[in-house]
Amino acid sequence: MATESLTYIFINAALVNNFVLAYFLGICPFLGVSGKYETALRMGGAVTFVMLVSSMCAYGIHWLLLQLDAPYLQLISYIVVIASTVQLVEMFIKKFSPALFRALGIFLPLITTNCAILGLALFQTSKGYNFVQAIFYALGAGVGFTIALVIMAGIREELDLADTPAIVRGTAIVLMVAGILSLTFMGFAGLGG
Amino acid sequence: MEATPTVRKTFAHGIHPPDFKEETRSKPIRRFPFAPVMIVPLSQHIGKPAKPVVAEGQEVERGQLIAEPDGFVSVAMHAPASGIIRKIGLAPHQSGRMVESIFLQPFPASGQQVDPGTPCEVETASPKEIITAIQHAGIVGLGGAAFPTHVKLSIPEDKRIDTLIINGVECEPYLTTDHRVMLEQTGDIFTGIRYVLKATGAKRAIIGIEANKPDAALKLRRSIPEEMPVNVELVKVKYPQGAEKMLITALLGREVPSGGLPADVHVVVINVATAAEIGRLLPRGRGIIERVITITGPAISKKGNYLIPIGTPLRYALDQAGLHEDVSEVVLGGPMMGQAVSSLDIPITKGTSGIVAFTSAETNHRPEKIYPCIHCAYCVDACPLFLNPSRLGILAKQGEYERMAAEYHLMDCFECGSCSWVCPSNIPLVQYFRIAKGIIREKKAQS
Amino acid sequence: MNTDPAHLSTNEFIKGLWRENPIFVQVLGMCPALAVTNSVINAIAMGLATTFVLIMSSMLVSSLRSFIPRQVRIASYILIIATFVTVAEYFIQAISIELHKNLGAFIALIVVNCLILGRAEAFASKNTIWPAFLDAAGMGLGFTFALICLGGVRELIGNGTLLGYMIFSENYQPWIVMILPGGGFFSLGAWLLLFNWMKSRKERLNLAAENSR
Amino acid sequence: MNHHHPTLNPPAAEPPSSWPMIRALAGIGILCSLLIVSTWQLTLPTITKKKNEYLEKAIYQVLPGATSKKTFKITPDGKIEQFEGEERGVQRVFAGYDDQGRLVGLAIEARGQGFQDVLKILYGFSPEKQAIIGMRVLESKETPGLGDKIEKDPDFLANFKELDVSLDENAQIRNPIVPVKHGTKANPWEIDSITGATISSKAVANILRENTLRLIPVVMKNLQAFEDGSLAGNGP
Amino acid sequence: MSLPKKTLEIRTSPHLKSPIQTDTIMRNVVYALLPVAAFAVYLFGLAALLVLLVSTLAAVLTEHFLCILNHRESTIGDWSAVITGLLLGLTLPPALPLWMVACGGIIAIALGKFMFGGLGYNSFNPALVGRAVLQASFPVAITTWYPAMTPDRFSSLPASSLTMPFMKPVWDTVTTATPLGQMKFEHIAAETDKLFFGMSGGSVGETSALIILICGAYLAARNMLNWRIPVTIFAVVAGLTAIFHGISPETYPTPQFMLFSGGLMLGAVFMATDMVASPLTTPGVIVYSAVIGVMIVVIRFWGGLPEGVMYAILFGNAVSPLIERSIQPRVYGTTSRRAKA
Repeated sequence: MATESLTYIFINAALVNNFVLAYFLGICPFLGVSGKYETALRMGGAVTFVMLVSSMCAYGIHWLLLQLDAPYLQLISYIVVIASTVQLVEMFIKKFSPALFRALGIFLPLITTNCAILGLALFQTSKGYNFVQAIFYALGAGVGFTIALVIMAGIREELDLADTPAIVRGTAIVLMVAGILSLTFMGFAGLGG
Repeated sequence: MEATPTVRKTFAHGIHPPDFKEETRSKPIRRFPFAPVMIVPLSQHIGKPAKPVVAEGQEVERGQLIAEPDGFVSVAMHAPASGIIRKIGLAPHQSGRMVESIFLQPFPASGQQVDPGTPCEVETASPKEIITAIQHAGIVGLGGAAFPTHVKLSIPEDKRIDTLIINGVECEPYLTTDHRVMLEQTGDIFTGIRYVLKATGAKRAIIGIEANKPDAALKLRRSIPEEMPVNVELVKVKYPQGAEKMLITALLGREVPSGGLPADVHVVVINVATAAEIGRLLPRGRGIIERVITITGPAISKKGNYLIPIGTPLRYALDQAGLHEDVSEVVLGGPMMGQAVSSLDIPITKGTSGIVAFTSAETNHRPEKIYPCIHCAYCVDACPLFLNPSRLGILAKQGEYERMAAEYHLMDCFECGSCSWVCPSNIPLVQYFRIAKGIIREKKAQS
Repeated sequence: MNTDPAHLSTNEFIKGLWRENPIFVQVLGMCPALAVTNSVINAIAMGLATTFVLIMSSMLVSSLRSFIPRQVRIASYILIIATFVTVAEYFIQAISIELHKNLGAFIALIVVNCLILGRAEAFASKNTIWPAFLDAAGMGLGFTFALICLGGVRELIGNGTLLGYMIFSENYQPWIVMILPGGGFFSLGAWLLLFNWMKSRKERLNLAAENSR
Repeated sequence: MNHHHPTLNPPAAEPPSSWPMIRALAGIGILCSLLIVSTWQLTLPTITKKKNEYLEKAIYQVLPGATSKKTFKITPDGKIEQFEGEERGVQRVFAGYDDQGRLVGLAIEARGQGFQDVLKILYGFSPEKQAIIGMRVLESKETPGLGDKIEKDPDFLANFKELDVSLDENAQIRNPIVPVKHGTKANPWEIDSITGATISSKAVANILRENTLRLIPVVMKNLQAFEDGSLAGNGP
Repeated sequence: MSLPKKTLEIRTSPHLKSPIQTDTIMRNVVYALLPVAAFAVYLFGLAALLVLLVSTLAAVLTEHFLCILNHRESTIGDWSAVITGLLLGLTLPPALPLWMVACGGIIAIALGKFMFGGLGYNSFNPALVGRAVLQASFPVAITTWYPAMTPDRFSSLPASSLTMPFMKPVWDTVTTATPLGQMKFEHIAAETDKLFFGMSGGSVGETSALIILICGAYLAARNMLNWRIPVTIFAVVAGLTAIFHGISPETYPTPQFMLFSGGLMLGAVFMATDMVASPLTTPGVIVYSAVIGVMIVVIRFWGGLPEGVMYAILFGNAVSPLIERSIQPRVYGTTSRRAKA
């Protein structure tokens, strides 16, 4: 059983070991959806939400697999459950909040292949978090993802107006900025203990 | 001198450029001789050009109506001198385009007498009559914008005016015309105010004067006719204090809504020289034929304030004032918002408040190199409308005109030039904004 | 145009190595490219594991392509990929616990590597087994190659070694930043810069050649 | 950005018949399960063996002289029980025995917060010397080249050759372990930290202090259980 | 009638221009940094002088060559590269091997500035980017402090300064701890007056609060530095520290100590105020500075590192566009802060 406090888990997942900037999880949406602030914010919200839901599901599956003594099914069941969760969430939102669906709609399918979600499920299992801890972990990871995404979007909106040299335009400069951000987030090391 | 307490009234932001007024502020207004040929453009105001009522070859008296207003937003024109109409045709204009103008050749011995017209008495005339009289006197805003004054004074039914502000700020560097008008045409100003108060129904008038003209303020204060609800208020020396919106905020603490008019906050603002002109012309039933202009700048040897007949070619005026050989730039109006001219063959119009001529010594010294915006925020701290010129400039450079208007209130900018003046990177912000506004207006017109 | 089948198959293979390199050109599968490239050995292991999964799942997808209805194809692909990833994971664990520890969860995360699903969807589902194999092998090796490029730079500068062998002197002062996350971003960024530069140079040369023609 | 996500667009509107779908998914499901289970069966023995070797290597490293081991767990109420395998949330203690089957010492797992993330270490405790006689980092994400010195720095590892954790008359630790500035170690219970990796080395010290304060008294009280473990002859 | 002989210039209004130019501002920042640098040289001798020279030279040359490489006009004339170089030098420990200093200068300009499009577009303070990369690369070298006021500081160099590239530096036996390090790891607080006048170990230029404040005041008086940034940072740091010190004087240092120790003075006065990387509007600037202040306190009190000014400012730079976009000035004549026509 992991004994970390909930604050520690949250801060660690959000800042110290930021999913994007320290674990490189969710790089695809980080590169792809960080062009505009509004989109980034929505994507962050969608990911956080799905993270929460799939973290709970993963907790349940893990428990079930322990009962069945079938650890080898972990990966395959996680991915299947995450994919179906995303589908369900999509249908659910579509039905109950069309406005939210319009805001998040196009991002939801993309989240299936977002490695941050699967990574979260795998990490939470290997860290042995209990249910509440897992929820805080998911929340921290989601918030951290959103922070990174939104900061990047802010900087990229500025860069769009900048006089950047031709060869750095595109992914190259985003990666360089991500590198600087990653160094910046190193300042959070040791927090929350 | 009256003890003036610390002047506090002002607006937020703004800049403090050097004023260069020292050389002309004590020069009394002097009259100018007639030029050999005068060119009276039919469009000296914002709005529709006037319609000529004279024919080529016709002789006219000084002050005689030569063109009448064509529609509501249009004003009359009067002959600046007695002479003969040589031609009605295209002539170069300040705007850079050729515009329909009346060419008048004054008689060699043309006198200064002016044809008397039908007076408009302030006591008997109705507000409507006053406004029509102002239109037919050809009066426009003499501060530089040349907006027909009668249009400004025609308050819509649903608006109520409580205060008339007389703008005697004259915040543009170099210019001292309003200063001299306040000192020398004090009586006319009060007469004019009386007309305007009646025309607009305002209960009181405030004359706003920048604190660097204490003599004018004193003179005006002492000359307030008895029982006239007029106040003279000093405002801080700061550019662009003379902008309508800024003056209203400084004096009354009201903010004209974005996209709105002073009437929306129950105010009408007219320039002090315009008021003087109304006060001088209406009781005599005359039209506007001359105006006070400061001719100054390093390239002028006889700097001063001159009463110049409208239609006098710039070249003639500058020649009279002693133009330096090495002149490199001539600006009509003040140096902050005025316009540089490419040709000296254009005539002086009703809107010309000053002529500033620079020699190449100054223009060569002006910084040319444009650095990238360093986000110093000088422009943000300067913009009297609290716009974000830095951001607007960056967007303009990328051609994001729609965003400029939609997100950053581009259309509110009145091009006071404060941002360009302070910009340490010499970014021609105002020019960018002018272009952007033009493009947006065009797009709007198309759709 | 050369329509010789042999040439075509070579083309399927070669394109992934360079012209359509998954990382440097298509910018796919960035997570593992950044996460496990702090040493060459990790990069190779990750690259080969991915290649294995890519080849196996591509071949399976290709052979089952008429059996899988369109509606459930993505779900089927994910199932297949996840299976081979699990297989790969157990094999790696059996080979070396240390290596498995170093790669951590990133082995499992091969499942969500867009490259694999992308190839299954874009190529394997539309081609027969042999081209699908060539395509997967080319892409996989291209991916491995890119990972080695990254890992090489990062290990060399960040640790002074290559595959664990000291390259510089004992006294080399390593740039630790290169094996930190930040260094991952920087080195991938730098490689992309290099590719951009080569691309723009080529375009310039082509343009010059066309103009002189 | 040329960034292609696999297209997840809905297929063209054709009347879906569910049988082929079910057939396909079921078929693939069966195929996949077969593949996974057979791999699992194939690799499990090797993996278990390797894992065990890995753990044993660590245990023998922190308990020099030990050649066989036995796993125990400490229950939350302070009881010692024999235990095999791995379970979450269990405080494992490995007893190491020499060739003659005598208890060399106990290898105890400890974890706590490091600089970047949770640190997991294994330390060897000798009941005879009432001291820590070895330490090994099992899991760490400390900064490479800096924090990871706690795994490599010989001066630092020398701290754990004989680190005093002796008990006083109340069967509590007399001098809790404390980290001190590099080069100022004066007492056997102090840990000389690493210059440039102060934080990580202090984290190790803190984890050890916290863990020893809690467990050493328990372990010492139940020493017999561990010694008996060897007599029972249930080798490695 | 006299005719002007040449054609008239037609420029758009305004036809007057304030005399302050970008290079004027930059040059004045350099002037303001010179006393700080001079005092650093007085404290640390030749070593500091070389660090400053090398970092400045590296920054300026990198800027020059990158411009040439990119077929642009060289921009070293705007003095901004000099500032970056000087600032970087001032944040480094005096005995840092000079080749590392040079690398820092190159990285600062290439990665921190040129990549973003040069002056005016750098999202982060370039000097701090250089320093952050150095810190992450050579964590030991960059936290090995050399004592101030050694008697032979003008006649000899620390052994590490001239280490060759690719070699491990040989450190002098006399190294020292920074007041912040002592506070964090040993709970020893240095005396405030010593900190204030700068007679303690630390980076080249992060020592004398007094001189930094005077130089900052000069710039602020000339309106070339937004005084609100340092003042807000000081207020936030002092305020938070006072609260925590009040609650537990044992654990937390005094506000004075926090203000005058480490890189806070240099960072708050010269780095956080980087015009390009900070917001434009006054409310934005206040939020930005508060973020930096809070983060300094958080890192120093609860983080793993003794000093967090660099990270705090970089973080502030990173969120600056977000602050900027959410806090736009209220436009005259409108009630909404954000314009949506």
